[in-house]
Amino acid sequence: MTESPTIGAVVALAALLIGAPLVPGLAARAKAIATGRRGPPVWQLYADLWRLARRGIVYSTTTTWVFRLAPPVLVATTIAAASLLPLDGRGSVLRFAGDAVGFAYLFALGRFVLVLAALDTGSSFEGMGASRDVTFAMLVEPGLFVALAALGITAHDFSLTAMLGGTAARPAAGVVTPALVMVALSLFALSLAECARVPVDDPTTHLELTMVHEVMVLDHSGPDLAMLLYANALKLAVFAAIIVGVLLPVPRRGGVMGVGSLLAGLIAMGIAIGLVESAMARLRLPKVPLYIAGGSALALFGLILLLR
Amino acid sequence: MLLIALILLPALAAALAYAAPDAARAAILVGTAAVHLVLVLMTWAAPGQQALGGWLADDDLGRMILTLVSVIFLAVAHYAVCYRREENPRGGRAFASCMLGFLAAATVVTTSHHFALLWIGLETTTLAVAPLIYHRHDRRSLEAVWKYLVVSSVGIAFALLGVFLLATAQPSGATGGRPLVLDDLLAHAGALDAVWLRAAFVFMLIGFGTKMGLAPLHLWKPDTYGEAPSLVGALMAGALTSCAFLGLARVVSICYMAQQGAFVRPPLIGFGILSIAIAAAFILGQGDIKRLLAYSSVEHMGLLVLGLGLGGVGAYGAVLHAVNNGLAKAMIFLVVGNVVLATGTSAADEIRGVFRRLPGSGALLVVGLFAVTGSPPFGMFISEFAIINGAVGEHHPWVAAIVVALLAIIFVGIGAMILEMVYGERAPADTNAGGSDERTRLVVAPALLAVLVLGLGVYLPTRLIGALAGAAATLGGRAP
Amino acid sequence: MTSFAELVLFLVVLSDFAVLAMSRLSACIRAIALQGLLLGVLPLVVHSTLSAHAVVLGVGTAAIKAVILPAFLRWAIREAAVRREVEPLIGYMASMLWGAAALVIAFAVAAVLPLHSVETDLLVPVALVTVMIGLIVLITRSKAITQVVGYLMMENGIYLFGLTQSQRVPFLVEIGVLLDVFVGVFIMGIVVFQINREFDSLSASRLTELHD
Amino acid sequence: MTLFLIGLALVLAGGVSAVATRRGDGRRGDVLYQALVAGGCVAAAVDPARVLAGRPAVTLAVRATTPGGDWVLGIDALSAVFLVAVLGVSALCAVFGTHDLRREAADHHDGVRRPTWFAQLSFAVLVVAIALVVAARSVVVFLGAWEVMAIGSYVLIVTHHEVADVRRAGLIYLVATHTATLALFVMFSTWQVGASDWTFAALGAASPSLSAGARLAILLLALFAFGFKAGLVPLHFWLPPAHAAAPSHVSALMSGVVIKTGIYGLLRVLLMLGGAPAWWGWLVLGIGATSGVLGVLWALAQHDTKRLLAYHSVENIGIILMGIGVGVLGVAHGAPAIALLGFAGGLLHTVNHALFKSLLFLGAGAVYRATGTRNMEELGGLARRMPWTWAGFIIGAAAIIGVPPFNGFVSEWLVYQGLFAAGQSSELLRLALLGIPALALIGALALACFTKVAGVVFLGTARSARAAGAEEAGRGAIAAMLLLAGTCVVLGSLPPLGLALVTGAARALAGTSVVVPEAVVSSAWTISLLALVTAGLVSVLWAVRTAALRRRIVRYEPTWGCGYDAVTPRMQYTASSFASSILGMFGRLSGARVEKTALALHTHSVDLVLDGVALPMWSAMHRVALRMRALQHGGGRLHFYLLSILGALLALLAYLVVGPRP
Repeated sequence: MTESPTIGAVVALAALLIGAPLVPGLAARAKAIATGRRGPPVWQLYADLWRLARRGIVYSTTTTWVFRLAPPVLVATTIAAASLLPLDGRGSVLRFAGDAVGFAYLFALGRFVLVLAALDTGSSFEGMGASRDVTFAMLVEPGLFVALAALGITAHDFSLTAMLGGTAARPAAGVVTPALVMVALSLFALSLAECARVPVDDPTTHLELTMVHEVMVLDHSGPDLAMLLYANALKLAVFAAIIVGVLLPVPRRGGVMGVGSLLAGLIAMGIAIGLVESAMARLRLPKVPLYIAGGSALALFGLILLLR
Repeated sequence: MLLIALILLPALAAALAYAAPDAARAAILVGTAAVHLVLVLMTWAAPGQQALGGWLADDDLGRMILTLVSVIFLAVAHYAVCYRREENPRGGRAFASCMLGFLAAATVVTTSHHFALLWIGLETTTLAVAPLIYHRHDRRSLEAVWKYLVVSSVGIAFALLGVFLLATAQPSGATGGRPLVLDDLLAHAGALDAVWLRAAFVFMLIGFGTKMGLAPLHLWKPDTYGEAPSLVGALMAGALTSCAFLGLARVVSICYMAQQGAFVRPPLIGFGILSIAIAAAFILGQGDIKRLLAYSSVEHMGLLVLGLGLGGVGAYGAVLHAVNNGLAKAMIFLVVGNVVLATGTSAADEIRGVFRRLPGSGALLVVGLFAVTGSPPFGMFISEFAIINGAVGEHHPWVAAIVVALLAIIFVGIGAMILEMVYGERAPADTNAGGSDERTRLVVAPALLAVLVLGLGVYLPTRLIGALAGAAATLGGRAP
Repeated sequence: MTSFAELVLFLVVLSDFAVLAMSRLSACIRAIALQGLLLGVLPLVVHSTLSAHAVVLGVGTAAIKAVILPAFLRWAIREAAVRREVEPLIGYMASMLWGAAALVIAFAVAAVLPLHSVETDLLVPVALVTVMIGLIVLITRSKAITQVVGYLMMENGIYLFGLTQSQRVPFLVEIGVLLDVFVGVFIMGIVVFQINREFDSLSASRLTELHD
Repeated sequence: MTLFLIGLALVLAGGVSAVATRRGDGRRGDVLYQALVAGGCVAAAVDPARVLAGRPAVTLAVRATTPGGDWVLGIDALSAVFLVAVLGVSALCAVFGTHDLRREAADHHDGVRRPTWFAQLSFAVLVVAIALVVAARSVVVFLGAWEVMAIGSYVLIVTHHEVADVRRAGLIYLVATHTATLALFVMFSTWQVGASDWTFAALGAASPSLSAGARLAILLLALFAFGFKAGLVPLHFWLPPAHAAAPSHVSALMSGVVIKTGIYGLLRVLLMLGGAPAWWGWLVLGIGATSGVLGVLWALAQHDTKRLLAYHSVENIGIILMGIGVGVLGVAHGAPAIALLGFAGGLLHTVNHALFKSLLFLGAGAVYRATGTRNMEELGGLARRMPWTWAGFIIGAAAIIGVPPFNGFVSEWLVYQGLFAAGQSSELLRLALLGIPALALIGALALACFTKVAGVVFLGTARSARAAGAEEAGRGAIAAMLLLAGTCVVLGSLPPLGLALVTGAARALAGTSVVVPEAVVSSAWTISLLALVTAGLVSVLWAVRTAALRRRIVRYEPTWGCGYDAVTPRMQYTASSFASSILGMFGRLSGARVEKTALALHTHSVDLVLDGVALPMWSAMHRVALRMRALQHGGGRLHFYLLSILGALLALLAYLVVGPRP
């Protein structure tokens, strides 16, 4: 059977789960400072989650069990995806050959249930959000797989632990080649699209017609909404962990230094997102496919560099 | 002795039927047919008989075609008896005697090993069938008969010329053996004068080709089959064309024995492909069901001649195809006869919902479609597969490709018409709504033929396989 | 001996072209009767020895082809009240051209087919010409009766071929007579079914109702 | 082998019993029919199961009376995989079919009293024919069963033959299969030239001595004929109309099993030929990717549930072909490990697709039976009224997308691994890596398509009175659907079971020297662990959620319409609006045609190959034939007939003079 996950891996996973809400908080804070405002406290999202968790719920009369099941499934799949990553740099909680495919398709399961929940309400706004989310997902998936394939080629193994873990058989241990930088950049761009951050979708907007992800969760309230917000934050943290795994020059041997580098990664991701949000406004809807295609092209270019 | 009985029985019955009162005529017809079939099966029991000093003989190919003719004749006779009860006949007297005359003539053709005798038999079949075509005594059938007679007489004349040329090709005296007798011709094939033999083949190909309805000599066929009553169409498409094919096969076997294969193969293959191509062109968008079957008959004559020309497994396929084609054509003509009798028209777009109205005939029509187009469970599949096998085996892959493409087009043409007729609601035009006005008696004959066609796809009696291999050997082929 | 045979054969070819050129129906029938007579004479001439069989053959042929069939034709014309002139489809000049072409083809083919058993080498080409011109008459004439004449000429051509083998194959030529049965049937058909009046004119071209 | 034949005999007996009991009231006859057919299928499945469990292959030779050697039947690893799928799906479709026909006969809302015995008899014949095709080991039996399968399917497709479209779809189907059969004629002929007789063993023995040209011809003809049957692009045009026209249990059988005989044919030819050249592998991989992407794209453009599912069959056939392509490339480049992954992925996806596609078709059939329409724009809100059908459909949808806890994921995971392993090798094979983004795109588009179907048909509010009045399907129908759904979940959560199912056949194809690498087997167990973990997390979170809500007030209000409260069902996102953003990106390639008028907007889908190529080509052939006929026939004049004889005579005389003189 599979070898038992190391303690370090479990601790790292716990750290990720706890630290995840920091990332949106940091992003909001960084954006505020960059635009000369004080901005909300970094731990704002924790407060929101705690408030929502103690609220009642309003269910639409047209919804069925799918609507109620969506939030738990979304959070569960994101956690399961996180469990596949070598968070502390040495080993992951769960590992199997080709688990990059599992990672991507777990996100697909989450998206599938979320979109169905949106359509379940029968409202035209949620339908619009669902349609847009599915369209952008269709563009992100190929790009994501190209990036994972590129990482796989460097690590000669299609499992995430080999790709991102310290033991990655990089040309010179830890040396970051230009191809890997390009892959990291494309992963960052795709994660912004995947987690509905600024260039693709603006989490703070109130105009439903412009929303993508936010309008899908319009009808959720109380603990359900809390779970959805937490899942989104967790997805951001997962992508941050991946980018850390790709970019960190020094080979990580797990232990305190591993978890430390993970938390540093989360902070860096939050700040980076904040800076991007302050620098760019949300793209017009027809422009978004070009943006995502650009991100995928970066990954493809990296892959070709590696294949040569 | 058996062979002479086979010929005299129908001839005498024909005379008797002409004289006999109306009621007895039906009994004579079916009775003679049955007895004839029994006699033919007896020849299977004791093969290789001779009569009239070798002029009448029994060989594999001849016996198979004779059995085919006898079976078809019995089915058509039974069908004719029931059919005439439905439609009030005028001048039935000539009908029965002509049919029996046809049977006698066809027996002569299949059993004779003397070319002149074979020619006489073929001419008699033409004359015997003419009154049958003119059965409806109206203007259109007169035109059909006139065209049929003129074209056939020209064909028969050329066939006779071919016989004369064959006689010239045969050296006289000991080296040549008895003049114009098939066995001697085959035995002394080496001694034949090659040039005259080739000329004889040319004229006989034209003569027998016209009788078979090979393109471009086929133009009389759609008019004749279109106008003749369906059961006469069945008789002609099933039996008459097979007899003409037998004549051609005899000449081709002599040519192969005389090593004239290089001269003989190209025209046979050329005529074969041309026939299938022209049939395909005329089946597309055809309006009349009987004319469609005529073109289907042209297509299958093309396949027969193609198989003959290819040699190898193709020859084996051609012989088996002659048997399958005869049965399948007879069956589908009789079924179309039912449909035309019930709906009163043979224009395809006025016939709808046959399944609803004539369930038995509808089912048989669909079976006929798949049988005639050579779909696997039916006998035609094995013979067509053997012919294509022969084409590829004898290094003609392009011939196989062209033939398969044309067969696909033909399948679409026939399928579109028949399936459109069979399915769907009743056409509003036909008056007698209500239950199916199927006459079960009329379905018996085609159903038996259908069982035979399906049977040949699944089970070939060992004697028949032996006869097929023997016939293929004479035609320069081999069993797969 | 052979020169006389060649003379007769020449006359036969002449009669072929006569039928092509004639515009009046009765003239055509006279020409075909002449041809029949010529054919009757030929068996006596073509083979060196004069056998009883050849005599019977000659007399029989002459009787049928020169006397009986032409009479039958004339009776049919009276019976079916046929108008007298021949209506060719492609004009007399064109028919003659076709005839000439047939002559050339016949001699080309005959060159390939050497015949040893009979002295004169003219017999095969003449037979071929007669057959082809008969077919041409059958094709280009629109009147049913003229088509029968054309068919008779084809028969004569085949009969000529038969002569070459008459010694060796006993009753070969006699089979040729069976072709006349067709002729009889045609004539009876014309008279009984009034092919003329049925299609309100004798020309067979009216039979165009059956086509796709 | 005898048990297999007894089983088939039982199935046939079921068909005959349906005919025998057609007079009485349906109940007794139906029970007997279902028992015999289902029992027959189970009995017949015992032999294949034994072969899968490792027993050696069995064959049975019958002394044939038709030319071309014995009739041979056999079950080896490859046949066993297909037989298990065929017989399983057939049994369940028979059960569903009986209930569906019974309900149709009961309310026969289309006003035509149709005897059910004919459909049941031809269904039984069809099942036996499919089983014989997969078990045939000689050409005559194979082609015979192949055409009986084609005719059986045709007869079932045109059950509702009073509708003109159904007849047209039937004819297109029949033409497609018959052309495939004729192509098989030529293929087997070229193959049989060197062989002693027409049995597969003889063909296999003759294949090494085949000339290069013959081998090329066989490979191309096999790809054309079996591709036509499997429905790969561009030979797929017959599939959507046929599956939409057929009764639902028949289209479930056809989509799940009958098109798989095409895949089986390809693999059998590969096995007998002993491998194919690399270019053929690239061709299959390329066609697979194109079929996958275009199939799912065209599915998005459909409004008819069954046409949508039919196009999805084209997509899944594409995925299977990608697996087979990787397998062939692996063998050609001498890398059996890669070949094993590719073939295992392709075979497992064939079995998985047979399961979830028939489940989805039965679901669509139940919806059609309940509402009387297949047009998605008129449905909606059925989840509430048909909970069991909805449960089956949602599991089928999740499985076809390939998300983890279901069987679709396992086979796509194997194909991904095959593609990646190919990508790692040094030579040209690395280009196979580009298959990964293609497969990802297919997966994402499938997600979009099935969220559309599930959302528009089952969720939201009913868009028409018919949808509002729908009742749940019958007990038997639900049982069949849930059994299929259960198998999908079991195969999904226990991947080693699926892997074991196809290893025998995959090793036969990839070269028996190679064995399934230990890493892959242990990974299969880890995937089931992952499924367990995910399920555990969901239940934990569900418990947390219900605990949090225990003391809270839960209110039920109409959906929030951003302040606008007169929301009508028409305002919901419809099928065309949901897919319009994706289809817009692909432009005309998507086959969606939009007609805008001042008052209304109408979208309809066009099949690029059928309406673009096949039908115009056919009518062009018609015109050419008509023109040639008028020119050639001379209007029925006798003179022309005789002139043609003279022409033929002159041609032959010329040939006599100048022709060869042997």
